[in-house]
Amino acid sequence: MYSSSKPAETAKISVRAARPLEYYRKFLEKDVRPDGRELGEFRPTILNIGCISTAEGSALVKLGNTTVMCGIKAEFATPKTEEPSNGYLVPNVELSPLCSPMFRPGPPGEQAQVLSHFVNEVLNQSCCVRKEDLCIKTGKLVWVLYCDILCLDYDGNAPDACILSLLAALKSTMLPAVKYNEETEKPETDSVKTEPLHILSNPVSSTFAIFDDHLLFVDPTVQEESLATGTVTIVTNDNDLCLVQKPGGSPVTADQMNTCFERAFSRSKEVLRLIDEILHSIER
Amino acid sequence: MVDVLLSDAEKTFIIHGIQDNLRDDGRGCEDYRHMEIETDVVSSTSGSAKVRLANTEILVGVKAELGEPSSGKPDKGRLEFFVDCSANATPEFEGRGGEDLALEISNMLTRAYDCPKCLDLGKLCVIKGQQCWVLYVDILLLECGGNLFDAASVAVKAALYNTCIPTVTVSQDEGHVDIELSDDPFDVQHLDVTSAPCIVTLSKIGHSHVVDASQKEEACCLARLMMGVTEKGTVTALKKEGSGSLDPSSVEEMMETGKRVGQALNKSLMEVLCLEEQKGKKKEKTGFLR
Amino acid sequence: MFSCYIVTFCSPRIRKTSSMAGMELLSDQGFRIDGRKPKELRRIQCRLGVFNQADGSAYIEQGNTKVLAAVYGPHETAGGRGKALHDRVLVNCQYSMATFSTGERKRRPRGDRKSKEMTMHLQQTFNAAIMTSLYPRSQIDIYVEVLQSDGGNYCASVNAATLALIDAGIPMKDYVCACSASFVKDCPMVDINFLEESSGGPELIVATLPKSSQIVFLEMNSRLHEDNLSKVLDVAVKGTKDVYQVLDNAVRDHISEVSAFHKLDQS
Amino acid sequence: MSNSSKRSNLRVMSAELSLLSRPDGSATLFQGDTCVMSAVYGPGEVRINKEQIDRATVEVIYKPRSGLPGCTEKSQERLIRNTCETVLLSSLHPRSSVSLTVQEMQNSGSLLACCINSMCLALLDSGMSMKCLVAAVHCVLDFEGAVFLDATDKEEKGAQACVTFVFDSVDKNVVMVHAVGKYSVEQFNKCMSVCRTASADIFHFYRETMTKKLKRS
Amino acid sequence: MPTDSRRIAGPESSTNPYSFCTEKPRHDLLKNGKRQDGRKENNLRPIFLKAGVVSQARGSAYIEQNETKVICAVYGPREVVRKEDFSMKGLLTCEFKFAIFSCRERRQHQQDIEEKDYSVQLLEALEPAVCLDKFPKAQMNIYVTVLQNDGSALAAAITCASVAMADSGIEMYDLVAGCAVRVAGKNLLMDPCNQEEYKPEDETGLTNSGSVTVGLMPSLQQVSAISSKGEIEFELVKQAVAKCVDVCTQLYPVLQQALVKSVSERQNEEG
Amino acid sequence: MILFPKHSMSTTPEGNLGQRICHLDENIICGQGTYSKNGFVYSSRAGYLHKLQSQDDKILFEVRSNVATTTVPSIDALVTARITNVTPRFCKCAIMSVGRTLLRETFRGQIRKEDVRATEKDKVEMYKCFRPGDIVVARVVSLGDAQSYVLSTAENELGVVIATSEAGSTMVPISWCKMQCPKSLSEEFRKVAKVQPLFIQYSGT
Repeated sequence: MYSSSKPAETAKISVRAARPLEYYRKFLEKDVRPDGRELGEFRPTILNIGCISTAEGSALVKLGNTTVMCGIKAEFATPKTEEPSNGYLVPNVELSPLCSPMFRPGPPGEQAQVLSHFVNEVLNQSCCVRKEDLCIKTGKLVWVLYCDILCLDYDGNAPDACILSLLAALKSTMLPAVKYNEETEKPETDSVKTEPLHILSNPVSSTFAIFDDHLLFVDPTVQEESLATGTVTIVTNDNDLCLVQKPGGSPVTADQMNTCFERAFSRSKEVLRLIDEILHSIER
Repeated sequence: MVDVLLSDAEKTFIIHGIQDNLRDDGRGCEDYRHMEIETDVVSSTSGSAKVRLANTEILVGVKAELGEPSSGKPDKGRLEFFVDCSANATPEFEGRGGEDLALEISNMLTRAYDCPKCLDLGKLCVIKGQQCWVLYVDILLLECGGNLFDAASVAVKAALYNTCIPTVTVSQDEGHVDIELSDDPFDVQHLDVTSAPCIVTLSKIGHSHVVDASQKEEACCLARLMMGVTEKGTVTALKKEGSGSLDPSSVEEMMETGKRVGQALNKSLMEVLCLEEQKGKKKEKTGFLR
Repeated sequence: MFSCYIVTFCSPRIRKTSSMAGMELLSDQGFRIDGRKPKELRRIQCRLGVFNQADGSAYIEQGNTKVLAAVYGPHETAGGRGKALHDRVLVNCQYSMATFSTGERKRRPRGDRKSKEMTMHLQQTFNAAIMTSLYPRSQIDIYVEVLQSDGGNYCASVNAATLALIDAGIPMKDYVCACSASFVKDCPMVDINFLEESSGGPELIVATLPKSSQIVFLEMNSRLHEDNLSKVLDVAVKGTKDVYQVLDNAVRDHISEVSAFHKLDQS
Repeated sequence: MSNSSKRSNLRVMSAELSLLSRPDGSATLFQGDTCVMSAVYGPGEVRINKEQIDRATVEVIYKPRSGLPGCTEKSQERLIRNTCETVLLSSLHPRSSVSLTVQEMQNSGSLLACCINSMCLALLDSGMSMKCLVAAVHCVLDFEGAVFLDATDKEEKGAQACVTFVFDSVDKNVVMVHAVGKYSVEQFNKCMSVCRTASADIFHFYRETMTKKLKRS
Repeated sequence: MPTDSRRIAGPESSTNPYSFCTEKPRHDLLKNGKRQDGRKENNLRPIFLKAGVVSQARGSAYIEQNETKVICAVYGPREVVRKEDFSMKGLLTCEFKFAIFSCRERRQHQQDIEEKDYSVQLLEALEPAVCLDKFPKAQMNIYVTVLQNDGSALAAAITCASVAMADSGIEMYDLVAGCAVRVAGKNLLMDPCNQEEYKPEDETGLTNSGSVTVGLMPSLQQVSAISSKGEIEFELVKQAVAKCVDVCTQLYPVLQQALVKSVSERQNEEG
Repeated sequence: MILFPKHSMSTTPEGNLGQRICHLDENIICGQGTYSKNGFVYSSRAGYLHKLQSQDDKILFEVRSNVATTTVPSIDALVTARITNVTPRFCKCAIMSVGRTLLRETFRGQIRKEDVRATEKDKVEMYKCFRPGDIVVARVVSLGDAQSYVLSTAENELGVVIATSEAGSTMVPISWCKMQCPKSLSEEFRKVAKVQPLFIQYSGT
């Protein structure tokens, strides 16, 4: 803090705001981040599954301050003629103006669109939900699962939070039992009985930020994202990789990529354990 | 809303006057301005009405079309309100400039008419769950001279009164359903609008409240209470509008006034409408040609 | 209005209605659908100064086509200095149709392609007629609202806007009068209505400055043989001159009325 | 898949520079049947709300062959833009804008790679200062784990994984990766090494194309 | 309807599975003086209210009334971008949204008419409570999202938004508490849940059927919002409003407590 | 289900929003965070009530909270801003903090040529006073127009506090109008504020 000649008046010059890059370098020299985390450390992850009862499946994820909620609504639709026994999975990410001053009201901006596409790719490529499982009557009636992911607090690393909330919500999804009446050609929904959705694999995302062209750290906050010279997102699918994305930015070596893979796989185990724990605690 | 600019002195003048039950155009606090109602003004509609309330001019056209009933009410017709603020009223409304105001008016009207007893929509059902009459009530705002909501609701009620819906006969053969409309201009059904609501807007100015505020008075008013009132005195919609707040006691007073004025308004409106209908085709059509 | 129409339901069984089928645009006796002679205009009724708040306003009925026009300005350009023109006034138009004005309900009063085109045409027409250089850096708004449409919307709009501009006291080179014409059975027809318009025949729309016989706007749709063009054009231009007579009378009546009022005021 | 379609090298590439007269640089690139046209404008004036005081603002517009751009195209656009930002020396042109339009002409596989390569050629054509060149190489993995370089659209459909790498011309490090599907780390690394080797061909192609252009003028 | 190219598109049309339920549950509003969830006519649901939940926002709050869950964030004061909105008084804007999965029926991405109507009502409920003259030339933006709607969403949103505004440190004349009541016959059901809320399509056959929502500034005893739906007898409207005013006054300590907590928490963080 | 965990109750601050503090009489002044209505003093903010004695023996009530107090630039307030654009007549800047409050979003401001320094106003050359990227401390002169606030650095203590040299390192002031780069030792012109960089603390560390 600095004070001028008149003691009553002060002007605060925050180096963090005025010179954020220098500020960060000072910390990273000592291999620690301003919020006290090590470079490979994720923020505390809090998971709440089944918090919205109007949705067929739902989950709330807090990754530090970043808060993301995923709600899954199931509806009936007629299948596409070219894939008569496939259901639909429609993921959308909403970065509403509520979650950060960066976002303005109106149609989704570039970041939201890119995120929606990312989630869509993960959902389709990982095959964690078989689209054939969503068929009620071939060629006539299938389920469409609208997976809407709503960001409530944006403090960086939305991809990881989105994928985690999506997986947790899918795992908690209970679809109402349906019978297809051949005579009336109309479905009959059971208002009480429900069936769980089969989840075949577990995609988990880990995002790394590259700082000053060489330093890699995991789970960036919003400020770290703005300072980073590049990011790498790795989505693991159990023991395989599902998606690796590095959208430009500082070049990385093959060795650095491999370090990221290792951390991503260990993160995947941590996250899956967490989901299992929470699901168990609900069942009990 | 369309604002007029007033100086503080002008505002004080109006506020003080209203305290003494004297308004700048000589009315008392519960008096409406001169209102002219004319029905059947646009021949391309099923029913229409034009209302001029001092400088406020509103034209309403009702078009009856066959459509599907809503899933929640399969055995009823539909009523759809659409408000268009014409740029003729003020350049501010050009393009999409009037949309906010238009939405506010149509929302208020939708809400006021959204109860089963206001209008018997069951009569508009043609085939349950499949075909019904949809009444598109299109409100065209042509000039703004204050108190748009009241004027719009009066015009809507008048236009609905004027609405003729052709008689339909449903015939069934070989699994096909034919709907035949009568082309006899006298073989029509009318709507019963006796219990349809009128909106009464009460503007709080100073410590008193007035009905039918002029534009100048609206500029002095921070909080308004809008009520949908039926002839019986029931309330079909209630809404506070404006950036000010109200005392619970004055809310009650305003509601009392609203009910009283609303009932009177409904009554005299029905009288006027009946009178006009009796004149029938004999009356000289004037429309905008004075 | 309630001429018999049938809605088929479930099965696409469309029964032709009786009233319009077989109707001829021009009967052998030389009468048109609405009973007019080929060179006869529809009845024009109009009034100036319908609104108090606008700087100028007018209402016109041409047969069953009814149009309201309002004029605001000249005033400061809206939307910042960027739009202002340094050497002349910006003529800003908006053409809008009431949702109930047409036979089938319109979903939107404006913003569709046709209204936008009409807006542009009006703008071009009045840019040519208003003495634009008198008010540099300002703006004049012309708003046209079609209340009921039965053909010749553009013509009625131009005529109404002319009256409104006169009511607003905006200097113009001349009245702008518009009229349409068609060509049926080797016979040019003036001031065509909606049925005649939608029959698929040629349609010629012209707006003129009647005193100097200058054409400020001309549009033609559909096919017309070159040899017949001048015939149809002549009829349409003649139509605009007739319209001018009606408008001029209305203006004179309005002015004498207003000035009588003023005299009353002064005495 | 028939053996004849198996490819361990890239499809034939051909490019035309400066086809368009309005932009400051443009390139049309064919990789097999895939064709992309890129145009660069700038450095030029920047919209005031996008102005950056220390460097040029890079804007990329990706135009699909038909229809409106959706989420997929936006995603594509961002990958191209970020790659472009990485290679451009944008701090040389503060408060200005560099705008790039990438038009998809035909997609017969390896579209993203073709987009980035054509973008790089367009930048070369415009004579803008760059840190390095970039080469994008696409490959697919089939279900037996074999790698197909520069896959066609048919091969992409039947693949286990689709991978696009972008390497820089200096250290041949990875500038951009987009890899989707189901694959192991080893497979990923194998793809990377195959693609890295193939990137040399692309850099060579750049050199040839530029030599041709400079000879002409 | 033009397709929204900025979102991942699903099938052209889809229908709610619960509209095909074989038997539709019917419930009586009141049975032996008790409501479906066991409450009495006058009882409210338990309220959980917490301020300061969104780290990126200037002020924020979250409210939970059993299954009704609303989150609100406030941003600003920020610059007014549009020249037409320039004024020496502060500008307040409000955007109300139902999350897509918040209701039994799937909601749309774009703001619909109901949400726009609620936005306006919320804005007019808060405007009288905020000292607008303290931030000339600037605007405050309020964003409200209903995460789950189990009735009385507008009332909860009013309460939540006023606490979020206070949490932002902007000066206010008073807080605003919201309360809703369902009128059915001669009964007044406070704080109705979704099944109890007035829906015009329900044929109840009652002469009085409707709902009233009131926003009140408790300390100043000023009504800042009032809205009703359905046809209600005049005397009952009066009663309903009076009752809402009463309940809002009772809610005041709950709002204050939430604020106190957030203030003292921040004190602890910094001190 | 509870989305956000509940916390235990803590002490009640005295001034809560909307709460009536006392009767208003001539000996009472409404300070920050309070307002008067209908003869009472009310609190307009959630925070801690402070009762202060003013110079003329009057009682001043203030409600203070640790949440930002001043959030918009007001006349006479000290602000820090980053220079974004320099022209011969004025420079544009983005206001980052007001008083001690850091803003989440910046406001636009401008320093006109005649407000750069107190003396020899007509000899000011803008390019020798500010460069884009500099951090300055300035005072708000007026709320300006819709575009920006008008700022002034016409005091010794006001002016550039942090600046980067062409070589890219943070410069050290060497006189009231010059700064020096520690790396390249080149000197650059600035309107330097009279404050040593030592006094600028790295807040947050």
